Amino acid sequence: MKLTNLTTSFAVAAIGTLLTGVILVAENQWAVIGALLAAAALSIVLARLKIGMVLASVLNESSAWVALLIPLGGVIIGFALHEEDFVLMMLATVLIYGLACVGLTIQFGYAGVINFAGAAFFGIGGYTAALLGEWGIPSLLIIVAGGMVAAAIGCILILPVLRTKGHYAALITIAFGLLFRSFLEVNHTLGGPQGLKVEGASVAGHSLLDGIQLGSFQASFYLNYVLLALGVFTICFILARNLEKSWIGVNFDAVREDPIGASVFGVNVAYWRIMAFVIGNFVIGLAGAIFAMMQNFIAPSNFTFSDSLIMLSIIVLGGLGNLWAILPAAILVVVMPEKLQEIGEFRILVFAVLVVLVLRFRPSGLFPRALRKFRREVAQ
Amino acid sequence: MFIRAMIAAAVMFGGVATASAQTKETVKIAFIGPMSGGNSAAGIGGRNSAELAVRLRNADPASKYNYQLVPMDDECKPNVGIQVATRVSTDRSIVAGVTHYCSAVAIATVDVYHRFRLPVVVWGAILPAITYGNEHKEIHRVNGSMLDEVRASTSFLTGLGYKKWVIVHDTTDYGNGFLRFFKERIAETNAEIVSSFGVSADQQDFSAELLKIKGIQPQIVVFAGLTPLGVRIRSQMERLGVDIQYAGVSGIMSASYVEALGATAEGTVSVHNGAPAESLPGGRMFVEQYGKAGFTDPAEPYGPYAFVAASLIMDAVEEVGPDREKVRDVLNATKDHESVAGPITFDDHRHHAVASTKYVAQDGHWVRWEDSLYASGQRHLKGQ
Amino acid sequence: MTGNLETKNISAAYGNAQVLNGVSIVARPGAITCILGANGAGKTSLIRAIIGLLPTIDGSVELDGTPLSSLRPHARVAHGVGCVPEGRKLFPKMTVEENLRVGAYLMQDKQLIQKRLTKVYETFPRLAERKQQFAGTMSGGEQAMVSIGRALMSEPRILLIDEPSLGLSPALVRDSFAIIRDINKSGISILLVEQNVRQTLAIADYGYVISQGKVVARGTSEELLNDEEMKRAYFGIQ
Amino acid sequence: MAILFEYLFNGAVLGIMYALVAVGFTLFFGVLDIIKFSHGDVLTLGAFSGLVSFLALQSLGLDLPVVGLVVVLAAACIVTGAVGALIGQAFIIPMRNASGFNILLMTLMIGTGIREAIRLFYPNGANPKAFPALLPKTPIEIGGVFFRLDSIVLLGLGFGVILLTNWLIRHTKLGLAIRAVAQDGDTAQAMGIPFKTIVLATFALGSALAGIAGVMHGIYYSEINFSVGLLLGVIGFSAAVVGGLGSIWGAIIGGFTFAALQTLWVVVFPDASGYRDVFAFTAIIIAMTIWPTGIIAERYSERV
Repeated sequence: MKLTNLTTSFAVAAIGTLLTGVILVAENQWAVIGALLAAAALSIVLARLKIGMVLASVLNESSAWVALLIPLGGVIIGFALHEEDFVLMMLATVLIYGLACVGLTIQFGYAGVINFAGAAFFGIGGYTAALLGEWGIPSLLIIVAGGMVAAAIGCILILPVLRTKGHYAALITIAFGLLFRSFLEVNHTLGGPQGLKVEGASVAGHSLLDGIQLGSFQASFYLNYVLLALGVFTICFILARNLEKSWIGVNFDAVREDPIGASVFGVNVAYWRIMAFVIGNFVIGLAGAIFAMMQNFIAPSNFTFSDSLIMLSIIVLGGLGNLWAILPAAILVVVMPEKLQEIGEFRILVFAVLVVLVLRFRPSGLFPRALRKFRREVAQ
Repeated sequence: MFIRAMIAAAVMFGGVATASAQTKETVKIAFIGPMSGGNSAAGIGGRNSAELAVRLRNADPASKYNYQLVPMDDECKPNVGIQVATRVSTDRSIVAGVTHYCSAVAIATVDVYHRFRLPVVVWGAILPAITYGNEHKEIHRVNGSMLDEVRASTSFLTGLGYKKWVIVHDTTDYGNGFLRFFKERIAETNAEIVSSFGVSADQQDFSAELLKIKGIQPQIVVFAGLTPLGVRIRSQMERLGVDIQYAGVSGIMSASYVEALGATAEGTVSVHNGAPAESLPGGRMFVEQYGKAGFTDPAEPYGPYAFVAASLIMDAVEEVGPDREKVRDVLNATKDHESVAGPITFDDHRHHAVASTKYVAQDGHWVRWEDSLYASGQRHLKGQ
Repeated sequence: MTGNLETKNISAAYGNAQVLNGVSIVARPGAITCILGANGAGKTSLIRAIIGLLPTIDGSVELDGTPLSSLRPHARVAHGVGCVPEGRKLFPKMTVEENLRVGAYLMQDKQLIQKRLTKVYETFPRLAERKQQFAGTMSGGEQAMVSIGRALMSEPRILLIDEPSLGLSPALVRDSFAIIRDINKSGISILLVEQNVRQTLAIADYGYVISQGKVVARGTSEELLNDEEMKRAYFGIQ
Repeated sequence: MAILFEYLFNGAVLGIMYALVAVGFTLFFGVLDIIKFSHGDVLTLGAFSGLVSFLALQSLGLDLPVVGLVVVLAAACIVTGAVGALIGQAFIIPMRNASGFNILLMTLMIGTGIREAIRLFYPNGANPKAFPALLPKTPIEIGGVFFRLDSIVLLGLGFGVILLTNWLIRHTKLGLAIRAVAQDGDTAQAMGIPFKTIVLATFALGSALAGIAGVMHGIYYSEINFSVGLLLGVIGFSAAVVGGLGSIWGAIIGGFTFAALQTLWVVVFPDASGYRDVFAFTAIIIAMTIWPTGIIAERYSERV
């Protein structure tokens, strides 16, 4: 049983890696559309057939260490395309957005705490990196600091978020996202609307903005960022998986599904909502810091309400609460508009229509989260 | 790649390169501008103009290459801009780029172009720092800078006797930049800025700001921002009875400003880098050809500069072939190069300074100040 | 006599949990038919399925030979099904009179509506005194009157009543059972869902006992009342 | 002193427009417990349909003063009402058992779609469009206070429409059904109320209010553009939530509160006018902390 699980996981990872590679490399519009159709067909087939259920439950029950297949696939793609700057940049962007979505999943997917200000916390991480970068602090520390500052500023919102719920809580995060952006724009100490230059990350004195050169092997500097993002993503992914499968995850489920019932059974609802919100913002902040370092530049217009929506689209399109769905959905949301450049001014319209259609006809996402095992048994 | 190699081989072994388009090597040029969102009118006008330059060149039997424009949308967002800039920079088949309308995006992307050695010519962004803020040889600009406009505008308006200014600016880098340079410039004159108001780029209602201005009673309201906001502020001044002269910057100078305001636009003064296209010999050609090409959207004021930028790049490619470094060097050395916007000369920061032209809205059109009924004294601005 | 309601073999489920499993009952014209069963047996689900709020996956519902299964709830009301839901379900932020008028929503004739209002106020004089009071602020007994009055406004041929005794004092329970009997005497068939076995069987003509979504016993009131086995198994009466 | 009245007056016009949008949000929330975020962009659609109908009238030579206004308002209401009901029918009712958040995101994207479609398919749609002056612009000055006649008419129109809506909800059969569905949808159906029809009627009604707000916006600012609805939608939503979702009076209070906050900031701190939205949204977060379910609290009991 264990062995089949592992084989299945490997197969899924291999297919995923292959599709990702094809979508990333495809230059031709038809190739892109073909790959997308193949992915859509795959997702529909998986949903219709029993094999989809089996797969979902295999991934759900598998040990968190199966997540190590992600860096494996990522490294394979990364090294296979080590000279393609743009492709690697997209890959790194996908991973960074994916990382932010791990944070959102902990908040919204696990504990049901809604956050429409994802881009704002992403931005807080980025601005932290910009400010600390000037002081020559080690990059990894800066990334962690980005997460901590995002988590700390998120704490200001905790009181109103705890007191409200549902649409009222949604408004609070929307308002925060909007005010964060206009604050950055009118406040000149943080670069104002023109934004800030950000120091690139460096590891052991070696700047990640320099390409890798090992003998005859020459790689784009974006490979560095792919590896960095891949590393942080995998760590957070595994931690989040362990969180989900532990008793903390059970508490989150209880708080999300039935807060009143949970409190009757002695679950401290407020405590778990705070935990999810803070941990989630920390992860989003990490992502923002890496993003700022990779782009070398940040400006308030990177962190608008619609950017928050893009992040939320990823977790909803993928399947709320399913960590495994984040990467395919992030590829779809981040890469597709870029690949659709050929249709120029129509691409936002096309994107909006696609999201609407998916939400309408696959409301639980392309890869719905599998239920916890004990719950399935109760249902049957 | 394969096809290109085949063509190259055919050309080499065929011995004679015929003039027919099929045997010409294709050279790709990128165009980047905002083609969706609030600034898309300018972006689409720019893309059409650059496309026009490419079509005209391809129709010219004397050209050595067949050109292809690769248009990209930066959504006027720095992160998207960096993404598409990386995309075109790392695409080795692209030789050069006609890039950016929004200053924030242009500033964010200069390092990308430098890193990947892609020569670009900015066609619309006017913040000085784009060319003066770095030493990158890849970055050129044909459309002048904000400083040119501020200089022209300040002397024009103070010359008309407007000494007590209020500035309303949008809180993007564009409006803020203008505010800064106006402040510096006004300090050197006997005029003063009595108050300034920052407004966000998507704000709809300005009654609070305008009523405050009504209380201050300045001689002139100078707006630094783009058309949509400029239109809203002007029409709300009318509604609230703020009967004060209104002036703008190049950002409001579009056909839709006068269309959207109708009679209310009358008497708005503004400045714009470069003379009106119609008044130049090449400009007349541009307007004619643009009309003939059958584009559904207007060229917008910065269209001619996108045309110029694309032409400059193609001239350089004709001269040295599709090689990024060579094209960059040719562009760097541009001096008195004829174009529809007059002769282009790059300074040591690869910036082409332009003499801004003064305009006034008259009978539903932007008219050069010197040619207007206002300059001849038949009509009067407010407070004159 | 009309008001003959029949369910044939209906099944329904909430997600994966089947709540009705082939239930067939008949509510005869002019009679009081009762459905008995423990908590969670599927009584309320049956009512919801008859009125159309719970979609059935199998079986049919007919009123006087007209199939109702394909109709939406409001169309079933138009065919003569009235409903007094479990817990009375008044519209709390509406006045008594507005609650009653909702019951007459499908009627166009203003005079007819007025006539029925008058009739309900005659039946429940207490409501006439409190026409303008918000329903949410009334006592349990008064709410029960509004709920029954509201259902009568549409002049149903059959009235479905779900747990009228819920949350009422014994005296009020007695009153409401008396009212139900009076309504029945005026010619309306009644399908009554209850847990209160003795009082229900005292007024009912015929009854069904359901458990786990299935009919496990049926018979006249006397038959059920005297069935010792039933009592022990389903009513908890020693 | 005179200027103070002008602030109040223009703040009131702004407030009434916000309130009209907020009432729509509150109606949708009332009947289905959902947030329909495409509302702001439906408003834009209303303004543009009004403009198109006016241009059509003009080309027929029928642009008479009163007729123009009536036709433009009617066109805006019909188009927005139909589109509002269509969105409900095609996207919201089939999804009403999905999470409210899915619907929020979906309608946000529908709004984006409408906005982009206007930009792309209306001729030269990315640029602002002049909106016809359908009302006389006669300036009026009373004791140094400057008004324009059309502003006063618009304010009256706005209040009139809100009072009419309130009357419709309180005293008509349709209103009775809307309130019944809002308070308990299942029971309303069991009493013979055609649920779907009423929900769609509510969507049409709320959206038509946005259509009116769109036309008012056009007349008041003499200009419309494809993105007017974006910010108005967010503000209308904020107003509805701060007022208390589901309550019409809450929506009106919320609308005026928001207008007051924005105006007040610029009046008190003119040099920091750029911070007005920062201030307004901070105030909203604080208000939500004090009144977690809005100023007019939504009273619902929770089932334990």
